[in-house]
Amino acid sequence: MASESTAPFGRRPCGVVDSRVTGGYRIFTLIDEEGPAPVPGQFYMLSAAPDWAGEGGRPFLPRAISYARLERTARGQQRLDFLIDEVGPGTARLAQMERGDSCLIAGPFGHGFSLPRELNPEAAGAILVGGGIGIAPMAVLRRHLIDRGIPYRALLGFRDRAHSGGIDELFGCEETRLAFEDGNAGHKGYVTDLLLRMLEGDDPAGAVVYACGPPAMLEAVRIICAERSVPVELALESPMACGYGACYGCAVPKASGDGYHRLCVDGPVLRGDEISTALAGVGI
Amino acid sequence: MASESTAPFGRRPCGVVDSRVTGGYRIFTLIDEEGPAPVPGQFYMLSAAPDWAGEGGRPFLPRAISYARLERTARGQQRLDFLIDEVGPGTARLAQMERGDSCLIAGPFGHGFSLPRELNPEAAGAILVGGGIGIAPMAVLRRHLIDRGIPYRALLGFRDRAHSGGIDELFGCEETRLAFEDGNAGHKGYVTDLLLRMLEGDDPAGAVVYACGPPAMLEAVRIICAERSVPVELALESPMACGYGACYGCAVPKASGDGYHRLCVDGPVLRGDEISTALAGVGI
Amino acid sequence: MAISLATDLCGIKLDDPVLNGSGTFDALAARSVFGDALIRDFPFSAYVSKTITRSPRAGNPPHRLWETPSGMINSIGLPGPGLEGFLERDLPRMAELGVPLIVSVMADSREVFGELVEAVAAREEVAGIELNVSCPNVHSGLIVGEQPAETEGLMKALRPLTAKPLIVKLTPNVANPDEVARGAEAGGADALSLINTIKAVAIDPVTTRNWLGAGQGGLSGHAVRPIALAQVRAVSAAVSIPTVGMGGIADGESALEFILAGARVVAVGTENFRDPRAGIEVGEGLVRALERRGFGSLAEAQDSTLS
Amino acid sequence: MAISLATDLCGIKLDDPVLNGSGTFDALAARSVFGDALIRDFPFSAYVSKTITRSPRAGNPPHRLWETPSGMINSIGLPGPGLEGFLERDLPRMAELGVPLIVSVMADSREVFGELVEAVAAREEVAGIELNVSCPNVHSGLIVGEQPAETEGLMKALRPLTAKPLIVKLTPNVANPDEVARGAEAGGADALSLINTIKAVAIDPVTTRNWLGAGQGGLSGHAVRPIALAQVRAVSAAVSIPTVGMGGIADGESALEFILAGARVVAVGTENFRDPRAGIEVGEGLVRALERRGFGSLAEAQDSTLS
Ligand SMILES: Cc1cc2nc3c(=O)[nH]c(=O)nc-3n(C[C@H](O)[C@H](O)[C@H](O)COP(=O)(O)OP(=O)(O)OC[C@H]3O[C@@H](n4cnc5c(N)ncnc54)[C@H](O)[C@@H]3O)c2cc1C
Ligand SMILES: Cc1cc2nc3c(=O)[nH]c(=O)nc-3n(C[C@H](O)[C@H](O)[C@H](O)COP(=O)(O)OP(=O)(O)OC[C@H]3O[C@@H](n4cnc5c(N)ncnc54)[C@H](O)[C@@H]3O)c2cc1C
Ligand SMILES: Cc1cc2nc3c(=O)[nH]c(=O)nc-3n(C[C@H](O)[C@H](O)[C@H](O)COP(=O)(O)O)c2cc1C
Ligand SMILES: Cc1cc2nc3c(=O)[nH]c(=O)nc-3n(C[C@H](O)[C@H](O)[C@H](O)COP(=O)(O)O)c2cc1C
Ligand code: FES
Ligand code: FES
Repeated sequence: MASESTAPFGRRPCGVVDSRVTGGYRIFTLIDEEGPAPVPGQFYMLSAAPDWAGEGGRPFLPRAISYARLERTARGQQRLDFLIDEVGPGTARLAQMERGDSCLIAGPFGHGFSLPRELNPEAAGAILVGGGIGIAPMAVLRRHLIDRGIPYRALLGFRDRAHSGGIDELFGCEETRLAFEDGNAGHKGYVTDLLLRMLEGDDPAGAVVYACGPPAMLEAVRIICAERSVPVELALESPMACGYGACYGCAVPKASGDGYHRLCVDGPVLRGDEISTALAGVGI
Repeated sequence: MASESTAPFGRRPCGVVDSRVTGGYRIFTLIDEEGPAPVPGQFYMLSAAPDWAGEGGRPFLPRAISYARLERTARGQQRLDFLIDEVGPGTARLAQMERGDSCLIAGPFGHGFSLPRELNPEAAGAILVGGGIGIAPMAVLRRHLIDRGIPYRALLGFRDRAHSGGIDELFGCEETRLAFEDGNAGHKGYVTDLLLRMLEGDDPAGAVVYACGPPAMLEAVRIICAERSVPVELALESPMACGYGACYGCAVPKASGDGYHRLCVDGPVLRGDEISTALAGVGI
Repeated sequence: MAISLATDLCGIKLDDPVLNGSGTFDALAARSVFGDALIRDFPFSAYVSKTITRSPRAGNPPHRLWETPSGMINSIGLPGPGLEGFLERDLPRMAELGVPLIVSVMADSREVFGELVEAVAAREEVAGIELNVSCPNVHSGLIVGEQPAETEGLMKALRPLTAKPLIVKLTPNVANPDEVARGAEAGGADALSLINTIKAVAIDPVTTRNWLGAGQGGLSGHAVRPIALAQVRAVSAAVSIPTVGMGGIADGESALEFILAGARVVAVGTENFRDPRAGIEVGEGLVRALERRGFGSLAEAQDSTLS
Repeated sequence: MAISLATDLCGIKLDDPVLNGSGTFDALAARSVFGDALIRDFPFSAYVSKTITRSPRAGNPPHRLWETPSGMINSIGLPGPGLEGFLERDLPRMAELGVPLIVSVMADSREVFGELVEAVAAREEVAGIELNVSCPNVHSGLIVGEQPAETEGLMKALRPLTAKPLIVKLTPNVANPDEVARGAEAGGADALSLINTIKAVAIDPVTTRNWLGAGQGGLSGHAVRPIALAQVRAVSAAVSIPTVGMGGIADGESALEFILAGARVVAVGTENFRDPRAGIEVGEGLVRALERRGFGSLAEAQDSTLS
């Protein structure tokens, strides 16, 4: 897959040209004049400017956010879309940004997804599994596959309407199946039900899975694929202070059991067989 | 003079109904539905809401601000004007507030000015000396005197145009003389030059002086009046954390030399002969 | 039905676990500023006085305050009327607050500490006494609260003087507050309160000299909360007497953090400056926080141990 | 003509007084992320490695990070390749950074500390060695950096092993950092750096358990600046060797505060996470701050004493 180019050294102000609600989420758009083109799975460290701060002294550190769409303006500038779920002071502050505001960004950072054939020479196509806000990287990967004429099927899962969004904007209806835990639309239940059904259906030998979403979903996907020895790449999350390998804070346990990946530089995309769990630090 | 009533317990949100630039300063207007009428010289503790915070973790504490004008709306609500000089993160954040925003206020706090006769039975009228942002309490006192038919003369001093404002809005031209250190308008020099000339002019026996402004100006006024045993009341400033006597942070040395006034509750208006200096903590 | 916050601190019955930090709320000044509304709606379940000394003190020269990132430095210097003035003028008016009174005292020798404790404990208005040990002992020259042995010795000397609860206010400026805590417990302390402010300085950006008149002060507010939480956890685990947790508490969530870290009750300090009703907000927020986190009662949170 | 920032630290020539805090900037990772732009524009006048141990370490289990009011807690646990891997793989690539290298080392005994110092000092790529003494000594069980005597003893043991500058990194978790500083100086330290992070804990709001995998961590960032400033002032006044000041430095103004407090040079830590070019911003801001405050040279500020 398109290899990552190095990120500009430092952070740079980008103009906010749009910000709108989509379902329970928010999408905002930045114009990145300097940055190189990111590849699917990469992320940026964002902080609204001025005053990346709030009541109670947070946010303080920049926030890691995947890009959800890349387009070029008439003048050849990069338009980057970001999909935001307001879960705390950082995402809330980013969601407050309006057209005309400025956002400091560093990146693109991290390693992106491999192509299906790179993971499985037999690969007929790709199965994309997105949960909640995790649909953002899947949307980018989907475009990438379409551009290359690689067949895909997308399975998107959400808790409920309030925790969903960007579906129509980021995904076409064709080849996309939905699961809502509250039965709001599509299958009533987990997106992993759809994945299981699909893997039962086709010949797993030709399957390749890509997933991004909440830890519990990623862990289920990891195990489902491991049991069927289906190659899978997971776009993981972890608290991050820097995003460029400086703080060693983003530890994810290696499969081997000895030591940890530094998610921001070794990931955020890792193969299922590279990690021992997708639940590191969750509820321990 | 009208005696202070007790302040509502706690802080209350007030709507910002106006904010505009005046010279180098800014005036914003709040509607205070609950608060009692303040008396000249009193102040409020203000914090913009939400997010009384900024890059670098400040502002954190509320800021003490004198009211610059009190009016009643048609519906009988109190309209409070505040005059702001942006000297740091707190005043900058307050100056950012726009119509429709909310500002948390506590107060009115502190003791206000006495009437001329209360300070000097012989008093013919009052001389008001305002410097910079210190013209705010003088503007309120001026209205108060006019309402009571007490003659006054106002002397206002500013460093330069950038550090001046509210003159036309808060003072009529009649009975008002200006001094600009840079000669921008009126007398070229210090406002205390005007005060000296005036005291030389009249019979000091009938004089009463009220002053608010930067420490150096207040100290000069204090000494000028002391030398001529002219009664003077000074509206002083000091860093304040609480404004209601809780922190003991607003110490101003007593004339007696033993101990300190708690400016927020013993002041902010104090007689010249109650303090040993108006320069406490300045440049030591 | 909302969770009840009723609890107690070494025998002192409390309507809720929210006290004030000594020196951060002058209830007498507040009453003259806010009137009887303060009494009707008193923000704390017990009132802790600012630290009293034997002789009157003027306090430190200005400046006494400096704002810092998410916090503040104070260098007040314990201004006060001295023991006599306090007992004559202040204490009777504090009794009108309608909540148990805890009087904070400080001295530079065991003898004077003893005088203060006896005189204060003798007054029936007083429910408990807090000992501010963040001060040097004139004889040893050591800061009492920095030395486990000094602290134990002081408590051994004071314990016999009263049956009323003695609460030792610990200083955070030590490597191991739990050792000092053990000393206090061994000496007979009934409870411990922490943290006091953390040594800090401020530089005047204009004069490039010390901003604070006394040259040094103490840091408090949101900024110190994670440090306070660590010390409360270490101390609470080290002793069997109850602890009063404080340091940057701003709302119900942060109050609950201190209780989970081992504090039996909490105290609100700097937040009172930002909001005179902070104590009330913290109490109401604590009920919501307990419910949100699935606690059936305050005791459940008080008894839970952090793992 | 702009003020020159050229200075030196115990013999190490520096283009400016801005270093990085150990463990807060992985220059090798940064180079692969940012490419050669990092070398062209390297943000620090000398590069301090993260702390190296004799054997490889995996570091602490997640979570390792927690954001706090104007700061953060980290609980990284010194992951690293161990001495051999560092000398073979990392050090040669660090030499390509084009600035003097200071290698930080830690061990749990004087013997192993000695091994590390000798092996590291033997490499000509290395300009100086920083000793991270915030760790227990297996024999005494004491945290070396909390004990003046332990620190002096360690330095006496290490001093003969090399002529290269030895910098002792002090822990802030003590009552009197100046006493430990005197111990380090008496033992032969060439310089002192401070502060390290301050003990702190974080509680998972959802599970109400410890958030950090290791159960405890260290606070850093803007929030600790006033505490760091106080310790830098106390330590700098107590010793005659130079100090490296750090703790929440975010810009030229805060860097100048540390220099006025007595630091000869400063280090940027947490701010690197917020801005990869923070070191450059601090250096440029320091020139403006010196001019604004009327200093004719950096030396003038370095020599000024705070009053
Ligand atoms: C590679 C990557 C890509 C990502 N992409 C996206 C994206 O596209 N869109 C998106 O919305 N999010 C994305 N995230 C997640 C987002 O970066 C985090 O959720 C971030 O922490 C949100 O910050 P916050 O302040 O809004 O919420 P936080 O307050 O950080 O809360 C988020 C979670 O962090 C924990 N938490 C709570 N308090 C604290 C605290 N004080 N310090 C640290 N952690 C705390 C809790 O578990 C909470 O649920 C991504 C993360 C990574 C690593
Ligand atoms: C009774 C009273 C009435 C007042 N009325 C008005 C008014 O009507 N209009 C108005 O504009 N102002 C008024 N002030 C002054 C205003 O409250 C202060 O200037 C306030 O500190 C401004 O906050 P800031 O954050 O904008 O500036 P700050 O950052 O607080 O700077 C203001 C001054 O405080 C000092 N300072 C700098 N940094 C810090 C720090 N970190 N912590 C503490 N002090 C610092 C410096 O000397 C600086 O010049 C009044 C003050 C008092 C006591
Ligand atoms: C202005 C001020 C004055 C204080 N005075 C005292 C005091 O007299 N006695 C005392 O034991 N602690 C005193 N303290 C410490 C507080 O009681 C409390 O321990 C500390 O501020 C931490 O809590 P906080 O972060 O909530 O303020 C004072 C704190 C402040 C900010
Ligand atoms: C993520 C992180 C890792 C750190 N690792 C080390 C380390 O390996 N060795 C060390 O001596 N200090 C280490 N420190 C402490 C810093 O070097 C510095 O002393 C401290 O963070 C205070 O500076 P700051 O507030 O600018 O970050 C670390 C700090 C952080 C935040
Ligand atoms: S986020 Fe800092 S090393 Fe990965
Ligand atoms: S400002 Fe707190 S006592 Fe005056």
